[in-house]
Amino acid sequence: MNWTWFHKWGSPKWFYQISGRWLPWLSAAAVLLIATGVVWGLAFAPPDYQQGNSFRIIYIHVPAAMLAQSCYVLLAVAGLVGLVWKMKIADVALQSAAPIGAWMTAIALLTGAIWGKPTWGSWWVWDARLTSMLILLFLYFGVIALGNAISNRDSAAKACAVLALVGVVNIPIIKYSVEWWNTLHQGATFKITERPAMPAEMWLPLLLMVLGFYCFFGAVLLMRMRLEVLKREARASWVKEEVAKQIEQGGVR
Amino acid sequence: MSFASFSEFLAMGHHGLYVWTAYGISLAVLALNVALPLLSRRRYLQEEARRLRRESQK
Amino acid sequence: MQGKNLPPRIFSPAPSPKVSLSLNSPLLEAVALACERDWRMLFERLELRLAAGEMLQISGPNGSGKTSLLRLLAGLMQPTAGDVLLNGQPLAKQRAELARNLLWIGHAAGIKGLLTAEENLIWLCALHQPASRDAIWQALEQVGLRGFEDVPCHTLSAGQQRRVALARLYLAAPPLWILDEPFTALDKAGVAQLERHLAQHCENGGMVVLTTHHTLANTPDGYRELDLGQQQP
Amino acid sequence: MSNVFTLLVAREARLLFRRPAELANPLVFFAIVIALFPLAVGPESQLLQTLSPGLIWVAALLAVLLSLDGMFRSDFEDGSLEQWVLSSHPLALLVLAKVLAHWLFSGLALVLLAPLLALMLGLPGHCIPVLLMTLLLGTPVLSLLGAVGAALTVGLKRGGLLLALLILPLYIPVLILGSGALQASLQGLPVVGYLLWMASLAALAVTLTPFATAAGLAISVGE
Repeated sequence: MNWTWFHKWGSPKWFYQISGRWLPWLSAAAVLLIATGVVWGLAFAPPDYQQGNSFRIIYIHVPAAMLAQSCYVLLAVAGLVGLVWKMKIADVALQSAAPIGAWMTAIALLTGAIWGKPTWGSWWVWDARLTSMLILLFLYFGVIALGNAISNRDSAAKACAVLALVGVVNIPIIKYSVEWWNTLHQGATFKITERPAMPAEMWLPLLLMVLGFYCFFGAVLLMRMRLEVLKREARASWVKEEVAKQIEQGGVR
Repeated sequence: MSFASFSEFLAMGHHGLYVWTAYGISLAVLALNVALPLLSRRRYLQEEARRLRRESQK
Repeated sequence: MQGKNLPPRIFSPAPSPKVSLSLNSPLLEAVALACERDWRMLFERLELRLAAGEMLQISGPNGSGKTSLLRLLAGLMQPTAGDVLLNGQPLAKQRAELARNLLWIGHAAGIKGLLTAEENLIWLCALHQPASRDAIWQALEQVGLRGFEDVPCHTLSAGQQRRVALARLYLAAPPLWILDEPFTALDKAGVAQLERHLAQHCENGGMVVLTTHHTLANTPDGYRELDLGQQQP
Repeated sequence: MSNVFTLLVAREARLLFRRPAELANPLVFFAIVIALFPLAVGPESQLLQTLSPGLIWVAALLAVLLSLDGMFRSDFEDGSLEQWVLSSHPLALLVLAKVLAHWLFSGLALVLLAPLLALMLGLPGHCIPVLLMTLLLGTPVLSLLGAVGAALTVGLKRGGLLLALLILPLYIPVLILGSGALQASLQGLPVVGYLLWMASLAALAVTLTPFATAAGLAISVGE
């Protein structure tokens, strides 16, 4: 049995079938969790005694920021798997996840800026967290731009993998150096996330939102990956059947 | 419920503008993220359908 | 009947008596090789074996994947499907073994215009197989570059620059040569000399894989041609 | 093996000295960028002195970046990289030699030019040793990290801008530490901590980036 052959051609079909079964459940969980979290966070959670109601923005900001960071780690892990074990599905995951991660970073930055206006009095403060987020956005742009610039898709995936690995080693260094820089220059005193002892009715909706965002990420990632698998494996007979079935079902002309 | 009335809920204690824009933009971005793969899937299937028709005519 | 469907293959080689030799112990093998570039399949299910004493000329129209095939065989590129085997083992796992056995001269031969012929060769030898300075001068003499040893290569003609690269074939060289368009820019005498040298290398048990558009006048016994133009599915 | 290393450094040195303009260009660029700042923010010496650590480091960063685009380009175009990849010597070692040569002849010149420009910006003399130390520790990291980006973009038609996009975010720690050290010395604060951090960054870069660069080159050659 030749295992490289197994990895190269065996996995996509398996992935497509399994992911097709997961996708509805993930989507339902995402909608349910995010809807509950939003209503709870907006209407039922008590206001913060210092920031009033503007603190409700953290129910979006924190999950987006967490997701943005873990998504970059996912890029690096997928890159490593793709480089070392030559798993094609990892290449697909890497390139499908990068745009979602960039969007999440953008959400975190935007909500951070909007939160900053009532809290700090200006739209943008060079706060350590926000600055790291901005740099993370640039790192995402780099991966996306490199992937688009290389026409050969195997090379593009490998190049992005190397870049993501270099980036993920750099991220902690960037994070610490930016934090250090921030303390030296006495930045904003309010931190969007650091707050002492949150009561349960404050952090429970946050937990729901975090879980919801992760499910959402999983669902969108699977959607992107499934399409990419169909495109890449267009020659395989099962893909031809699947595409024909989808065309018929969707009534696409 | 931490608000007495619906108008208070909308006002968010003078921070309504910020809270609602943050939530609005974020939910729009989330919706965009769902729409993009769906649209490109649809476009791909259309292309494939056209290609299959072209090939069957030959 | 056949003539109606298939074009006659004028240059198809006569079955060589040495074919059995190639079945014995091929140094280099391609198994179900496929290469896709920019969403276009250049070739698929390509099989080839190369054993001691054989020369393989890869021909085909422009864009048929000749250079890509050479790069796959040299391990510079990864195949879309299939494997390239060296001594029966996948190429990717034995870089050092490949480096010992392979001499690769690509379309761009790795010659720096700012360096002299001698400096270029000293570096290439240090990179691959060590050679003495005398040996390098001798090789340069054999490719007709006597007196040009210490001239910067950008002042040489295109044919002379090609000769600098080809001088590596006259040094203590590994058995497998993969050459992409080695005859480019050479004059008639140079082409004839190189053909003889390649044939001799094969007679001595070496192996050559090359692409070229011209018909070889001087071929060894183990000569074969692979036409990628006719390999289309 | 070490023989190949020294040979490659010598070869690169020879190549650079036969086309000295390529060495000079980043230096001239460095000087021009520094000269632009007083023209943009005004000649007031107190302001320039406060800004000088940041200005010097940003200009140095851009100058190194500019010199990086061509780092592997000619080797890629004339087929040298194919020979490197197929050699029995570890590609990471060859990369390290190449980057070392690049730094010795372009980074080091930058380090030597910097004090002159720093004095023009009004940086006091007692800060010059700190400036030299930070640049000596920081520019190798810039070259090593930049080599990764240069390797990944070498096969692309317009790789220069993309290279900047890929690499500049990764330069941020060096920028923060380098200009931070200078600012500290400007205020008479200790700088040893900064220098130690920069030294460890340099050590990390020397050990890790050659492998990433080698992988990048193999990918670009195999495209």
